[in-house]
Amino acid sequence: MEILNSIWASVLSILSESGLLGLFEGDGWKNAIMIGIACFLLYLAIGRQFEPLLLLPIAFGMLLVNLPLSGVMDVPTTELVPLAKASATEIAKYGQIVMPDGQTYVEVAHSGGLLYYLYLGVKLGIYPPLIFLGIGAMSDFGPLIANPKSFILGAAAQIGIFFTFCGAILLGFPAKVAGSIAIIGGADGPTAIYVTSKLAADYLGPIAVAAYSYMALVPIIQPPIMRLLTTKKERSVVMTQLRTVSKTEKIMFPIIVTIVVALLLPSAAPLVGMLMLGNLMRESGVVKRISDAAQNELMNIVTIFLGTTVGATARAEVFLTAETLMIVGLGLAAFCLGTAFGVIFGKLMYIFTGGKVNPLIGSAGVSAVPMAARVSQKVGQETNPSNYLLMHALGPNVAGVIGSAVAAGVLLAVLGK
Amino acid sequence: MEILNSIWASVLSILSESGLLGLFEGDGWKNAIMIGIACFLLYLAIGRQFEPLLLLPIAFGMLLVNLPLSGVMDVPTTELVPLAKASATEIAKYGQIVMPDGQTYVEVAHSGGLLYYLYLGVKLGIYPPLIFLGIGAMSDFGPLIANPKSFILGAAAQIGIFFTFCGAILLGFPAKVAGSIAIIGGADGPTAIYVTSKLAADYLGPIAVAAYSYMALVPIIQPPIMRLLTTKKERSVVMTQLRTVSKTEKIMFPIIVTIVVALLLPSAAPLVGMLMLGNLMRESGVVKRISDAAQNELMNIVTIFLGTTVGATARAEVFLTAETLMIVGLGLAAFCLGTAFGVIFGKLMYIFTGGKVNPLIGSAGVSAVPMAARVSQKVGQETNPSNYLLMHALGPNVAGVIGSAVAAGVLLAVLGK
Amino acid sequence: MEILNSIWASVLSILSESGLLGLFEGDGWKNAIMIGIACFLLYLAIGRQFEPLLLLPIAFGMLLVNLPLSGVMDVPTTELVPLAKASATEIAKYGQIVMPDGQTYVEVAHSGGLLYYLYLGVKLGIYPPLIFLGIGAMSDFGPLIANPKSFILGAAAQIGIFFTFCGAILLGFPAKVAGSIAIIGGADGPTAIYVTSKLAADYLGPIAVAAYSYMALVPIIQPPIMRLLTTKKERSVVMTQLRTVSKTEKIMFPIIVTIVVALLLPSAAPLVGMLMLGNLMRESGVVKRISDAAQNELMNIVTIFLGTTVGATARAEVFLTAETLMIVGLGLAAFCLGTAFGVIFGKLMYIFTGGKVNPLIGSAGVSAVPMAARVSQKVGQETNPSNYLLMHALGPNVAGVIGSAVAAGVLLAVLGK
Amino acid sequence: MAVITCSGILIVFLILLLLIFIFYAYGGIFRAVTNSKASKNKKTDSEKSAAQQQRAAAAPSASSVPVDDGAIPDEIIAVIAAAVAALEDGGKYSVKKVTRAQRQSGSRSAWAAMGVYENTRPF
Amino acid sequence: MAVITCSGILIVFLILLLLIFIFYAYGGIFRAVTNSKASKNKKTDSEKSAAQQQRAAAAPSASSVPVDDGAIPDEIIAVIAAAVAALEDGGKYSVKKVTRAQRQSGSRSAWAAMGVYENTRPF
Amino acid sequence: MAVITCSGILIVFLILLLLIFIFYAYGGIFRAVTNSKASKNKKTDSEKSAAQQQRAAAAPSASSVPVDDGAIPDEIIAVIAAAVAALEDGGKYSVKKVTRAQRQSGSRSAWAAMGVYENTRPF
Ligand code: NA
Ligand code: NA
Ligand code: NA
Repeated sequence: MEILNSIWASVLSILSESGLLGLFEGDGWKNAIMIGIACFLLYLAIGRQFEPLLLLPIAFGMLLVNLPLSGVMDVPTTELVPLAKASATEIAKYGQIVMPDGQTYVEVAHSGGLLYYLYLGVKLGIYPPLIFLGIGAMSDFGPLIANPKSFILGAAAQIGIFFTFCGAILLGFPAKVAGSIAIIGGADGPTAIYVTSKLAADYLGPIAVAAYSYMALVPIIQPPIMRLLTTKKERSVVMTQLRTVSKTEKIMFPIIVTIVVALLLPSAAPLVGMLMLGNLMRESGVVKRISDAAQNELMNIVTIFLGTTVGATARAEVFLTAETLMIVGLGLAAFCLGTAFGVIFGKLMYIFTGGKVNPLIGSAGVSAVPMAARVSQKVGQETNPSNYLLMHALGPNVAGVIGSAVAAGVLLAVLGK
Repeated sequence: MEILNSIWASVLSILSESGLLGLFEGDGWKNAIMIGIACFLLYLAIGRQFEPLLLLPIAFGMLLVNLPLSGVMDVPTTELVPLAKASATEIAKYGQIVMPDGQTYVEVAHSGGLLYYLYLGVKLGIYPPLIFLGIGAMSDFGPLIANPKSFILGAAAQIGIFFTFCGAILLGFPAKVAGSIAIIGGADGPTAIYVTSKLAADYLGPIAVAAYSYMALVPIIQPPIMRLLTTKKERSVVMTQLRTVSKTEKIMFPIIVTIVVALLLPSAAPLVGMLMLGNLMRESGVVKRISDAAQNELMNIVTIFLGTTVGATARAEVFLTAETLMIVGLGLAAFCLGTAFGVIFGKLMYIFTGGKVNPLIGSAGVSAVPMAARVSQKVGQETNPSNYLLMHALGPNVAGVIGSAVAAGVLLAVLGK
Repeated sequence: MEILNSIWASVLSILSESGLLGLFEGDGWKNAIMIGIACFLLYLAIGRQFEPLLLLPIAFGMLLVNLPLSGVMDVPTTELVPLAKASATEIAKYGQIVMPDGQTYVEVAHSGGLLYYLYLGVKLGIYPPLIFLGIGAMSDFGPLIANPKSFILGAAAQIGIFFTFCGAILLGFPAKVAGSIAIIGGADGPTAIYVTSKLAADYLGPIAVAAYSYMALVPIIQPPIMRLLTTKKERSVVMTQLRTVSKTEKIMFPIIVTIVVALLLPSAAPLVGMLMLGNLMRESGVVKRISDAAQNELMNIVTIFLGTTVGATARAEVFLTAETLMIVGLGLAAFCLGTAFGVIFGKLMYIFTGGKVNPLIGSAGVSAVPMAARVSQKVGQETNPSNYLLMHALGPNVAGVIGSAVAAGVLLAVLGK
Repeated sequence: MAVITCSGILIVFLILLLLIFIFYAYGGIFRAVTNSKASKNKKTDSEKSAAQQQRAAAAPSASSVPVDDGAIPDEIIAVIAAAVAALEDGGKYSVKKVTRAQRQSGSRSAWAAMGVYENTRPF
Repeated sequence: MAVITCSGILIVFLILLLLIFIFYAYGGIFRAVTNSKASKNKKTDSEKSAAQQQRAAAAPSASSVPVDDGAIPDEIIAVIAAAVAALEDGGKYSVKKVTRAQRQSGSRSAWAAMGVYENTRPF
Repeated sequence: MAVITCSGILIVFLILLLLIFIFYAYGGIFRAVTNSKASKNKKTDSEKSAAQQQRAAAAPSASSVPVDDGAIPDEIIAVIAAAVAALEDGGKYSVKKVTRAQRQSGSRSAWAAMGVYENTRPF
């Protein structure tokens, strides 16, 4: 009888240490809300296919870390165990130390949680450049080489980043956080995560979620802005076909861009360097093995780790704040401003070229490859169904990737000290 | 002439520092025996195809680590070199320190062995959850969702774990070691390695070898027990076809299981969480790239590292003991008990459902996917050649994976402090 | 007006901290030259296809690290920030320490550069054995098993290593550096990188570049030496067909080689052990999944990391020295000597076997699989167009891989203390 | 010890029984919902397969040939499938993949580039 | 703040404008060079496609057969598909992939081994 | 220095000579064992190849086409090879792989699921 009691007591004790109770104690309700948000993000990722490749792991990481006591993000710790209480193995393994209180202790090491270790790749700035390596190996900069003035549109679409930076400062965010928020307007996931991990790692969760959500919403956010800022005549411009680009030009491109950008803006070197190394591997045509590896196995593995661990930074105490709402709002502003400035500069090019450039390709400068280019194509066809802007929009589109990496370099150079 | 002598002396000196002599000095004969055991395990892996994907690397790791002085598992060390004896490069690199004896030293760092570094993934509990990620992405929980009462069989087959824990305690093992031995009965390799790495890392070698050996022996160990505990009538029960499971149910399953298990038993979160993340990636259907990566490149690479380094923990001094024999015996007991309890609970279900459940599917609850399910199928066909139990046995089979992860969580929660 | 001034001042300040100025200050011109060398190596890799799989990443790593201030190889540092100047987040994260000067500081950690972290795999000796794992899984030792006396040729071609070691010592190199230079003669990239990373990591850049350049130049360097040292009669020997090798022999081969080599020369265990584990995975035929992974995903990823980070060790101050020229010269000497000794021992075998062995297969003993074997074939066909030496040359060729790993072990055993 | 054993077993059962309860409840709801949908779906399914049979009529039993990858025009797939099916005679296997040539980077058109990017957009 | 904003925008534009300048200059040189080359290449291209059309004429409808891996001529795929179909006769197999031969380790000849090593030589 | 050089060379030779010795001894035993087996195998081999030649006779030079993957009956391979050879006309390509169709996850039956698990069981 007594044994039954003690069994029951033991079961209760295990359950009382469970995470379930944690949801009803103290700030536990916040975790419950976070679990709900994670499930909602899972719905967006799976049901609505919002950038599922990253939003699904992010949401699942968020779910895991908000289940109380799961410990998946615990940092490794050491514990001072009095000598008398330490086991023989522990003493043999960790040795003994005499502390200032005159007592002898054994300093027992406890390893960290699974996601903590995988998160080191984010914290140390390793994963985003590796993903850029894969993106470089997948990207064709041909349309940009054929029409270098696309770079202007790729620069214009980053203006939103800097205006949003202003806005964030005015709303009271510290400079480093403001820079991290602003980079959402770059519409480039790895860049946003890289900058944030360097400037304001605590904000990785909300910033990554906002960045990937807006990237998924490109086809909804951009068209109204594009229609608002352009006339029907402008939208119906048919552009002349791009020249073909030689293999040598494609091979020289990544080398030149690396040298120019990394010389002028060293803080952009990791991102731009890896992007261009990937592209060089691709265009050289002589290292197919490792070019494929960068695009596939390496990028896929890093994506899993990056997504899950970035999600796991979204603990309730940093996510469930008014700041998150402001970040979401500022991110949207940055995104819209970027689109608008892209289109406005497109209009300028329309004017200066005497109507040869369709301003709709300007919005593709935000990055979000290739969705933004496809949106340019689609909005163009609304006015003139036989108009194929896609190829022309790809130029600003890939220029936008370089542009946001450069903007990231500027923010890191100015704020990263 | 003199030079010939000194050359010969040099050759002898190198050979005298070789590992060959190590085999004949002190406990070197133990290493020789371990090399023999490693070769025998290689034979089992290659010649008899005993779980070769892990037993081959394990055996080879065991071989390497027992070749004297190979140093493949050496931990990194630092050495205090008197200033006078240090080279200029070393002084520049490591700096100088004055020790309590008043002398100046250079603390030269020596890096560890290859397998030591790869072993960190085991030690820190990283590899097993990553393998679970891959297993999740490969597993179809449909049969379990269609017939949730299979969970009972997946739980019943874990009873052997806890009884074996008792037995190990009675045989004098410390509680943490007893728990690690008992988990062999879970018939799940990564779970066994995860628990052991957390509770009793010194025992990784014998426990992993026992676990994978018994998993390979499922078709030999289980049938006699199954026949002993069931009547011919019970074995010939034909079960009704399972209902089809909708895609939404399959997507909700991993989310719900994660929340329920990780909330009630946080220590099971890494294993169950990764298993379910993998399964969610699979069932969502929107992230094929990373789902494939989890099943293939990531899992294959981790398997190589995990197997080789787990094998490399099997040094003679920890492996060649009476304890290893006891572990082998207790592991077998755990395995048989698990099978037996699975079948017994299958019989109970047979009774309570009025003969609709074939008790043979109970033995599949031990995990060992899919071999255990196939054994159920095969034993069932002995009695009734037209009986197809496979699909029904897969339910308890995958439930057994969750069941042993839960059992692992219980052991970690109770013993892991 | 004032704001325009301060904006302009800010732009100038950012540009004045750019790397561009770095090229014109102090030793910056050396970096400019290194960038030129990197571009030349890129040309060799892409335009001339000199071992592009490694030379391209090496050259790009060299490019990145020599762009001033790019910081891609920066080591992680900590900085003592006076308490007053530290931000609240920093104080919370890093704690406060009182220094001997009585002031309170916050020790802020700065993470290292991207390539620094990836370089750890080279520094700790992890990547080269992993590449050997893949090579083992790709290699067919059948021709060597069928004709074990090929081992003599694989040993002979390593003589050049030791003579070059002498030469390097005479030219004034310290012993460890001399050993690293000599190993270029092994004509085996990962072996050279492994030895150098253990003995003289500062010389990784020039040694790796020399090693891979000469490997690419095998078809140009070897034939004149081969023709010089052999008579037309010798070159026209047709060898008898090799016997078939059974599967069991192929499976036993890696196990036996591992035991013999690692016992006699423990310092060769990581390289030889991994090579043979890979080969065992291949020949066993039961672990296709992980054998493929070792050959493909794992090797490709490691190749990217290895190449880029080895290139990134080639900073101007260590590369642009007279020593590099000497290394290039010594490496060439080692390579030529290795080829010569291979052919000379081939001639000895020709004599002792009564003309049954074609001495041309001796040059294949340098490793450089399979190019060296193909050169033997080609030079043989010049004399006797119907002579197929390829299969016979593959024996010494793969023996050369084992031979240079053994030579590496000897150098590490003698010099590595 | 006995306490640990028994409470361990109890907890494992408690958790898995809870899962049983949840999935029975959940499954019950789902079956209800799905059944009504299924009845509709079956109809469309049968319509579809009828259409397929018609098309495949030239080649007996072609309707059972599964095809993946939308990139290739259906007609072409159908021809290949028919060729295989014509002889397969009720066999269990089929053409797994008939895909477009995946061109090398150089010659890729803008639309093809889209396809590549499509997979990689989220990064 | 306004200073950071404006100087940031300025720098982004400066760098990208520099790139524009470089690639216009570079591209100009290249177009000059390439144009002269292109005029020659075009000729050979048109000859090639003419030859291909001729060859394809011999095998009716073969031209519409989809192929993966551009390396294999269309006609061959068609014949293979037919051949498989012709003999399978209740068999269980079908053409999954038709690519260049990459042999398994066991039966690999010296020359085939070369092919494998070729990829791996640099290591 | 000279000592290191010479002793280094000596050790490399000693170790590789030991390997030569071992593999000559080992190989000798193996050849003895294998020869007796081989004589039996050769017979069946020659029967097989005779059959193959006959079959391949229809298509000249088919015998030189390499094939991998044992899962497919030889006859089918031979025919495919012949088909390829017949059309290749001195070309450089051959059948790389003819494997069973591997179906997508959704429609996988229990038995197919087995196949997947089979590879993954050890984990
Ligand atoms: Na952008
Ligand atoms: Na189990
Ligand atoms: Na060599």
